[in-house]
Amino acid sequence: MSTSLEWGLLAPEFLLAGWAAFIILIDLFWGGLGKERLGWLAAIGVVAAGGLSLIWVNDAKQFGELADINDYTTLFRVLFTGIGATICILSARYVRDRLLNPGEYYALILLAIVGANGMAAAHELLTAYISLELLSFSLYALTAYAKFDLRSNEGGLKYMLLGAFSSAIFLYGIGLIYGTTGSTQYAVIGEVLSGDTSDIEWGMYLGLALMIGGLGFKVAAVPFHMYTPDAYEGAPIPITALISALAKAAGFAFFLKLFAVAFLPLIDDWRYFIAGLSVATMALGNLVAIQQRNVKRLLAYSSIGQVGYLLLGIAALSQDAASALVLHMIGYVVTNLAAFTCVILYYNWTGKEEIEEYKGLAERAPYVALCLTIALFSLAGMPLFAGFATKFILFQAAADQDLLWLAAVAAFFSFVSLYYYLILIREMYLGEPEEKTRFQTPWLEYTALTVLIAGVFLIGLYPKPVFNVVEDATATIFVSEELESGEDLVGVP
Amino acid sequence: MTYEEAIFYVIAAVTVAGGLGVVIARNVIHSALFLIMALLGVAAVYVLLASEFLAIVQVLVYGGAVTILILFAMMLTRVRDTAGPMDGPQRPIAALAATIFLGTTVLAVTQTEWRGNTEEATVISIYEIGEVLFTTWAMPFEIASLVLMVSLIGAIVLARGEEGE
Amino acid sequence: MDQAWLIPAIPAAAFAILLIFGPYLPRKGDWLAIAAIGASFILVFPVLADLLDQADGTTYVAGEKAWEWISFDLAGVGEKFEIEIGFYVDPITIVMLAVVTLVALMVQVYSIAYMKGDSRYGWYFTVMSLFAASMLLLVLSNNLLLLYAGWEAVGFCSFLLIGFWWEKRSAAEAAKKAFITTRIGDVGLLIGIIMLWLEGPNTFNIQEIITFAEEGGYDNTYLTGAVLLMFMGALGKSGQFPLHVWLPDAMEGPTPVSALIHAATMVVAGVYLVARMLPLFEVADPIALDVVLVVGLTTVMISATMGLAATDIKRVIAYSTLNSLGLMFVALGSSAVAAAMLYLFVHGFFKALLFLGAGSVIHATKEQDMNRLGGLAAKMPITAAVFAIGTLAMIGIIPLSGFWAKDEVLVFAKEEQNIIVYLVLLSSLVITGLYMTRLFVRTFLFAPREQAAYDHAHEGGLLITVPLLILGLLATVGGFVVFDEVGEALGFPGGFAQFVFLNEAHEFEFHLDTAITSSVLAGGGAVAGWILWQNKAELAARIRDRFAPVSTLLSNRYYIDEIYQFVIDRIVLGLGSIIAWFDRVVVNDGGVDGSAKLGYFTGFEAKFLQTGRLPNYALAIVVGILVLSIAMLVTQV
Amino acid sequence: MIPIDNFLVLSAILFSLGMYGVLVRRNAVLILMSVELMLQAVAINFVAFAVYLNPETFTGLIFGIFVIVIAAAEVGLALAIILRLFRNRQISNVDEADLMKW
Repeated sequence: MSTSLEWGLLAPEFLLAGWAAFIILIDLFWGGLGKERLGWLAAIGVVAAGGLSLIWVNDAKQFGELADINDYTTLFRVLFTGIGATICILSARYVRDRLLNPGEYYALILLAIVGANGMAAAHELLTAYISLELLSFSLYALTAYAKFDLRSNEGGLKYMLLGAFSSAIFLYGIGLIYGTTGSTQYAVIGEVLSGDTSDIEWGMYLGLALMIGGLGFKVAAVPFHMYTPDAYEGAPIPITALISALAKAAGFAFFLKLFAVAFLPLIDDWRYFIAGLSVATMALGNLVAIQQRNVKRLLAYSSIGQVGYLLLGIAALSQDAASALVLHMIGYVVTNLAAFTCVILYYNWTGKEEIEEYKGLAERAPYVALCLTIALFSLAGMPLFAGFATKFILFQAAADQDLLWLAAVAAFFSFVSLYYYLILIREMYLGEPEEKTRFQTPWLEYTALTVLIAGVFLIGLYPKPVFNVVEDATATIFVSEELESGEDLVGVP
Repeated sequence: MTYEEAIFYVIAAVTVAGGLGVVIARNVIHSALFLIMALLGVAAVYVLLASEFLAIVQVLVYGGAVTILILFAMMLTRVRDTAGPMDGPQRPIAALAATIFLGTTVLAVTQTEWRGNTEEATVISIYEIGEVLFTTWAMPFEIASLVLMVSLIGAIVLARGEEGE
Repeated sequence: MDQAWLIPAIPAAAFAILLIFGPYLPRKGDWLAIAAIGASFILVFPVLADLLDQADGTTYVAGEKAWEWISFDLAGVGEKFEIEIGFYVDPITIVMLAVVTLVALMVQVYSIAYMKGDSRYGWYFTVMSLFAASMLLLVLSNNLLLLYAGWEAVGFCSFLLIGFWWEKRSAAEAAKKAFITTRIGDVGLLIGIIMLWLEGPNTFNIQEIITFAEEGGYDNTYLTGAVLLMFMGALGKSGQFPLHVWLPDAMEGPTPVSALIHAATMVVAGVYLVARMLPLFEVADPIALDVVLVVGLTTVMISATMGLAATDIKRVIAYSTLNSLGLMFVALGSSAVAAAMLYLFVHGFFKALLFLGAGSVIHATKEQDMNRLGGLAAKMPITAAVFAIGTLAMIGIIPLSGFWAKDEVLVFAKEEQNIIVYLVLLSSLVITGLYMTRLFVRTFLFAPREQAAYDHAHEGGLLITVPLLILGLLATVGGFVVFDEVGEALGFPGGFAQFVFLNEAHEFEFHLDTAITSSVLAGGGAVAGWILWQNKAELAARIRDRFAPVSTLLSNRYYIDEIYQFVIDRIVLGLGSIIAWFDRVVVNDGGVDGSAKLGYFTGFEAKFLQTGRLPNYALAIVVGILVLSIAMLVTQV
Repeated sequence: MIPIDNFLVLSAILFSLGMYGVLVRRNAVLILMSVELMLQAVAINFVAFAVYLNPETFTGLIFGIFVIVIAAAEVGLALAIILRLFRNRQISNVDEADLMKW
């Protein structure tokens, strides 16, 4: 039992946590630094943590019996730190103009990344759960962070109480799975479940259903999504971007690893339920989005729609589908961050976030309008952009697993999604602006935006290098399964 | 029925009564007191489960700190002055849903043939708990400390009064 | 042939430069766009020469070159998943390349004068370059995915160009309509492509898929489904019934755009796709080709009749485009690739000519309603002359190019299909004669109906007349390639038919009886048109009043747009709002509060009060959990 | 001596009561208390599994401790948010907090 632990493996997390404390102290004792530079300072720490995690590229280590440090973890560490750094940079002006307590704000973002890293690294339910709560708690606090904004209070309240409620359900599910399989280690659960389970099937299936529900809440699958639009609308916009990128990506990193290692033997039992959730999520997200009038709510529903596509990858779980899912997630994260960057820029300029208030953006800030258009087309899955390439690979992986009907439904809804994105694009290009003056150019944000848009095109036009990285990463979760259970589970029908 | 079972049923009855009180009491302060009752009942259940350590934690953390916090919050938000009924309009559906959930869960846990000794609780010494908590489970332990920190930061930032408020 | 990739690459590079540096270039960079398309046009010749050089007697060897683009292992399948960037050149490609580059060059030169002074002059040439690059990519692609990418990109350019004057509400709406209508077809195309890939030889390469299908690799019903889905894409892009509604509205774009995109090139992409994939249609159940035929015939008839009622000159030409496209699909439905490609070839010239001629009129008079024009021949003799050539070619009068091409289609229809198809086609000839003559007569002859427009009229400059004259020449002589001698003289061993037919020996046939029948009917239509609409068109007015319901039906375009609008309003948006309503009312309120407070739902305000509430959200979660758990326990235990 | 099923059924009852409370209560603090009840039920489950079925590794017991820790942290943060809402709007009933809907 008493294993000596290699704490060095968690260096990026320690760096992030330490940097969080450092930021709070700097804010406390060096007021002259300025709120804006604090954000850039936080971003530096996040980037450093991301760089540090590159030490373990192509490595496969374990931290005790709790976490893996392998390519999968490294990929997600880099992704999460990338998201975090972008959000810190985008927050700088927003926080300066509109929020109090900047030090704590950035500290919470940094701690949220620690939680997300833990979720991707863990191969054991307790660690994963605590990390999940660390991420969620940070997001609850951040959602309510605009203390004097009534919508922020309300969004935070709904998010927090429903999050706690769904956590309880999730924990009950974990309890049942632990009781039936005797372990919280993914690999051991997988091993037990691949044997004879007829005596424990009642508890096992109930536990599985409750866990799907709890995870469904974290990634905002219908019908567990109800908090999403309100939390998105209420939160400060950079935090909305953080929820939509980090919470979803971390949720899926956890979801994917758990289901690929622990629950793969039962795939035939849960596949159609996940597929059902996927259809409901795509349908509701995309159709209700048509009715929205607020950009944040529009993006909330559109992200619900995207969750539907990602769930499709879980329903078709195999190594290809896992790679396709992770690739689509990376594409989605990059695209979504690009879209949010534009929304944040516009909000910083004008304080407006209704769709009709975007009229004439193309005249006042053509570059932002162009980038937002590209991002929205990518979300709708138009060729040339990331959304098409990744969706294509994802649908193909689903079709490969005899889920052609599901891929067809997904293709249909991605067509529907074009409709509401066009509404926003039409406002930007066809609307008459109230004033004609150009906005001033914030260079740092424009640089970040350009990098993100370049990423959209890179993934859209030449996804091969990214795909290779993703494939190496997902191979680790499937290979470890193979070694430990001693049987070939890859390509289970 | 052995005397142990008898004790269990008494404790269970107290716990369930407390829980029921929390969700149906018409006075919020009563609800809070019922919560304390339920929490102490759960502490007693831990004793029956041969986990005295948890029972102590339960009484200290919950029976003490958490309930006091909740009572404070009730005072500050003047819950007793709130007009209107305590329960929302979806009571019938909520009752139905909770009953269905209860039925499903009870059916599932009784139908499952649990693997292992289902008759006797094993005593686990506090030394062992302490040891694994800081060795095997060190990572969740560290992360849990961060969770507490987040909660602390969040609570301070949000609850603190600002100038001009 | 290895330089073929340069043909789309040059306009693409021009597009990139124009997009970034366009505003800083002298003359907004129009010269760059034109030079790029000119270079592409010139490059077609070495490619053609290579193809001819490699010909073995009269058998052509298609050239192919590809680079690996995406490649990864599929662990589940144990195969390699590869997507290539590859180019494929065969005679069909060459025909398309020639039409696209030549017409694009003419149109862009013409545009310098036509678009002069427009506030978005530079943007126009930028998008035109992108369009040229995408269209050429579509044509040259050796695999379905790349083809699909080009396919979507041309649709996107079409969207941008139809909505070029986006300040005009009708233009913005037309752009949206075109985009969405064609996207409906595109979804089918994409699903069709995926289906072909899924059961196919693990490649998107068109030739390999065709070989695989010919060896019986696909299940017959499955293949039929796949090709019909692909045909949906062609249907949308080529504006065939029932997805034709966007094309007449697309005339909101600048006229040179209509000439290039909505007459000569993009809209024939559907024809090209079917021609390219025809072997699959032939392997599949015969019903696939029948569908192509029936769709083509339907389009021919409805577009011809709608053309009779339209008064906007561009719309009339748009209907004639639909008419011609339908004719090409009839040819394809009879497996007559050569006839279809020939028609496509000459159609590109005379239809671009008609549009540019119309553009010349619009440019000069600022008027495009034929009821306000007339008598322009006196003031614009060159335009009138070339327009007459275009009109006669469209009607199919010997010896203009349209005659030869249409005749081929007729011969095939007569030989391969039953008599009804033939008769329908013949009757469409009469109607074509009628409405094309009406267009010409009402625009150019007799007394002007609106003096202001007439006074304003003048012949455009050289930039306008020279492209018109070149196209007029091509529209006159283009049809002569049907004669093997002409083909051989131009350097195609065995003639043009041999060339297009690739390795299947076939010749263009000339049946005297068909030719005479069609000439008589088309000429009769034209003469009847002349009689009906001459002078003040009293005769036509009388007939119109006599058959008022028919005329109303036609001028309302068979109410198809209205039906679609109804369907969209009621079904698509309705479905969206039903689900939104379900989310709000049933999940949030109805299921929740319904039993307790039914009375609350009477008012709109009540609905407002009862949403956004946390307990209802929690109930949704609980219901989800319950359904999930119970369903899982019931089905699995 | 006491079969494990007794504890599991007790836990299920507490959990369902908590769920009922979340669904019906209007006051945010009371909803929070109901969630606490659910977490108690979860902890009983974990501890029962640990000491009956799996005393060698007793992961469940550790899990139970962490559940209590998380629950305490949750109360702290949630009460702060509730307090903030009350100070800004003088409401503590969740169904009155419906600025955002549709």
